[in-house]
Amino acid sequence: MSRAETLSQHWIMLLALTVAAALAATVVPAPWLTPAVAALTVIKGRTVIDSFMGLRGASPLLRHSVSAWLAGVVALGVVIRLT
Amino acid sequence: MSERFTKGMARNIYYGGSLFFILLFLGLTFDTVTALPDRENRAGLTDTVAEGKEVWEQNDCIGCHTLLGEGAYFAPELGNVFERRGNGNEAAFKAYLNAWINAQPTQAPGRRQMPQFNLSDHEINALAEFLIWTSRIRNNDWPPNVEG
Amino acid sequence: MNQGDTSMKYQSQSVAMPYFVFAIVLFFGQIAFGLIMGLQYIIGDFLFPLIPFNVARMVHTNLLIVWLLFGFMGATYYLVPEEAQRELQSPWLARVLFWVFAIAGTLTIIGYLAVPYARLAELTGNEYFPTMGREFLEQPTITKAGIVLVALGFLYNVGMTVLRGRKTVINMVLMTGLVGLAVMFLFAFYNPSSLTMDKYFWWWVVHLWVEGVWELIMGSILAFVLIKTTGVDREVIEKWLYVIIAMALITGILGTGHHYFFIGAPSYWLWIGSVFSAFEPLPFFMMLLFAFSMVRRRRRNHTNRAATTWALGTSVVAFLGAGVWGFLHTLAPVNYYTHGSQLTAAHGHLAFFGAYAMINLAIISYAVPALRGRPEGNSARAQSLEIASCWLMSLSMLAITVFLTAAGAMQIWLQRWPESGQALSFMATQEKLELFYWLRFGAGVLFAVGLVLYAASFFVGERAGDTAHDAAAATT
Amino acid sequence: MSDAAADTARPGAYAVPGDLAMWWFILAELAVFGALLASLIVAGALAPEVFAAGRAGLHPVAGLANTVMLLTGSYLVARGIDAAAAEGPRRCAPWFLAATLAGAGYVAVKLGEYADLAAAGYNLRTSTFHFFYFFTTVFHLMHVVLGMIVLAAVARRCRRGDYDDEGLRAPESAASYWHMVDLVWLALFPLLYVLP
Repeated sequence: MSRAETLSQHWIMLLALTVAAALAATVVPAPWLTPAVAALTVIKGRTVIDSFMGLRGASPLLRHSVSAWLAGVVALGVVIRLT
Repeated sequence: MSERFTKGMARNIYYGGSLFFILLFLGLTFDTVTALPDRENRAGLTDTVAEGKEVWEQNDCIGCHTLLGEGAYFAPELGNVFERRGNGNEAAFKAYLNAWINAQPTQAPGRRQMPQFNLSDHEINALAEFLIWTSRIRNNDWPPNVEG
Repeated sequence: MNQGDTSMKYQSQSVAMPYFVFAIVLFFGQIAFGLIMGLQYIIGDFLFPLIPFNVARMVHTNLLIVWLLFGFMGATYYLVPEEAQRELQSPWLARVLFWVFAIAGTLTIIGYLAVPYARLAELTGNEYFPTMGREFLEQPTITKAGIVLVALGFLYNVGMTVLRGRKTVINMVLMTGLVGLAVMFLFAFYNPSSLTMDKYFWWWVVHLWVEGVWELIMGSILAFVLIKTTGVDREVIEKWLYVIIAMALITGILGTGHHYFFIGAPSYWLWIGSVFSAFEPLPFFMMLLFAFSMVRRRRRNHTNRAATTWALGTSVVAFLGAGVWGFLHTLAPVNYYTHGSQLTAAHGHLAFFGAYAMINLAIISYAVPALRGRPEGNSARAQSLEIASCWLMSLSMLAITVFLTAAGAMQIWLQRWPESGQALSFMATQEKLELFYWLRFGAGVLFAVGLVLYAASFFVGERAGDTAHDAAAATT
Repeated sequence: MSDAAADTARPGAYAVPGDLAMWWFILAELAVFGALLASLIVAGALAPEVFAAGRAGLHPVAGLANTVMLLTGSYLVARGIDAAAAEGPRRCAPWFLAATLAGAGYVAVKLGEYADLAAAGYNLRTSTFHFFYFFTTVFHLMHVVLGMIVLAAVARRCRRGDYDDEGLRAPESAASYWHMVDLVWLALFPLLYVLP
């Protein structure tokens, strides 16, 4: 599969997850909503970081810094909301 | 590593970043200036209050006191002196301030001294109005207690 | 003093000399009044009514500002021709402006000391255009106008030199900083009767100077000294300079918000000021990394070790004073209790000394020997003395800061933290802080000794029997 | 200089897409956004009712449209880098221009939202929620606009052939910045629009 095809697939997937997150707000029972949306956000973010930003093969320090940012923000949101 | 870090890019970040934040700051300043008449009760800013501010400035009161926490730290905060000394009573506060200013300096040996500024009753009244008006500025409830 | 010797590359660099000398003279004055205030904090009626506290403080802070400005101007006159690779546009104008500024400044200080402040306001016609009586901007309106005129002449002189010469990054950043300094000062003429508006734009002078454009000036002077003393490639130094000043402005501009917490500005400044000023230590940390990494990568050992010591010192003390002590109380919930306490004074002292006094001492330490015909620096004996003075001044200022921090913490504990009714009054609290004020005064005396040693070091080694190095340097 | 191979892990020889100066900048931006988002989360926990009421006044479909625009822009930029890696810097120009169009769509939607909210009487000072909504989204929007300017400028220079001899440093730097803007929105979107 060419890189262009991979990018297209990731793009379609990201759009689908975005709609899913919006729908989740109306469908998923309240206690599960925050973790569900958080999980979707992490998946989307990691896809952008690794595929679009092209950090999959980049310096691990850089890749992990950017991923840690995403994980940190999402984790803070989940922890504060659930406590 | 250094050749992957170019001077042109650093320069662009400097110019772009500065412009970006200057614009943002100007926007927030515009909003703040719009909001201030309400927060500081501009309608209550009479000519007497304005005159009181001039008395405050012409005698360099800020050189010893703080006002809303800014100034020198040699003498008490005066942004809330109306609450501390006047207990919310304007007439009582004016009488207190007049007596206090005219009694200076105390000449108590070793104590911090406030100079005698030879203010007229009219000027002291204006100063009192200025301090009363200042104490009513909505400033996020600072200071934490009446001692300032 | 100057024997017509041309150890500097351009003859017109010599106009910097009187600026540097006068800066140090004013620095002595600043410290003298600092000591007077230090005593007044303990013995309340010391020198009263001859020099009331507010007058002493006005002289102390105004001398600070003016000597730093003299230092910046001297630094500019010294480095701009060398960077632009041409003589200064008009050395004559620079000499005239020196005397104008020096005389106006001296008269203003004499005015502060000779007559009551209200009388000075009356004499200078403050009522027609009131700008006086605000912290740090106490100068009579006519003095302020004089400062603007001097600044315009100065910017013209330097600006033409840069425009017609080589435009290095150091030159351009320095120019941006100086133009910014002059432009922001214009807000000193804006004095509305609304106190909150007044304070809001007052900070455009004060904060946007010290946490904005002055950082550009400091960064470019530091970069110049580092290029000269380490021989590191200009390209590398200029990249660092851009990144540092970019961070300074990106964090510093919205960082102004940390002054808008409690003066009546909208509540959202609590969030904006906290978030953006939390990053303000970053440019100072980068400056520290910058200075040490350049010295580590140096290509030659410049014999002016004293200048290198000051350059490294300024990056460390600025980081501690502006960065660490600034961050300590920049978040709104903390600042709610620390605002306007002795903790603010602690931060102010170390930040100003580390960032702006020390960068001036660094460029003076580098440039003055060169202007006196010793491009390789003063004699080894003189340099040892100067390095000792650097340590003494830095450590005693750090001690002042620590004692004031302790005083501030105790002040907050007694006066701010308890509920109304239980809290101690301001004056009752001050009495409890006397021990810390004595310690602070002692550290202040040591600082003054350090300053005397610094000045003395420039006269050491001129007599017969000096080291061979010094003799050689004097004859080159 | 990194090329297409940078995306397939090469042991021992890690590359960074674009200029290192840009990555320092991106990390600094992420730090600032991180602090803002953390403040937003904390403020929301301190006043949940204020935030719920404020959120109810937002247009959920607009938020969704915003996300779609930015993801599409990011995708187009990535395709541009892919094309440039294969056939040279000139090839990324059309993709970058398409991405700025997606960015323009985002800007249009956001401005429409602001107009609606302003007409309903909301501003920066209405409530803590509205401060965070307006401040973080305007701050982010300004990044989008800056990103569009960078993309357009780089696209123009790519087309002129300015980068033919120096590889993908400039296009990759512009692309990385744009993806950062996208990434921040992915975290901001659920916090402002989705979560109760």
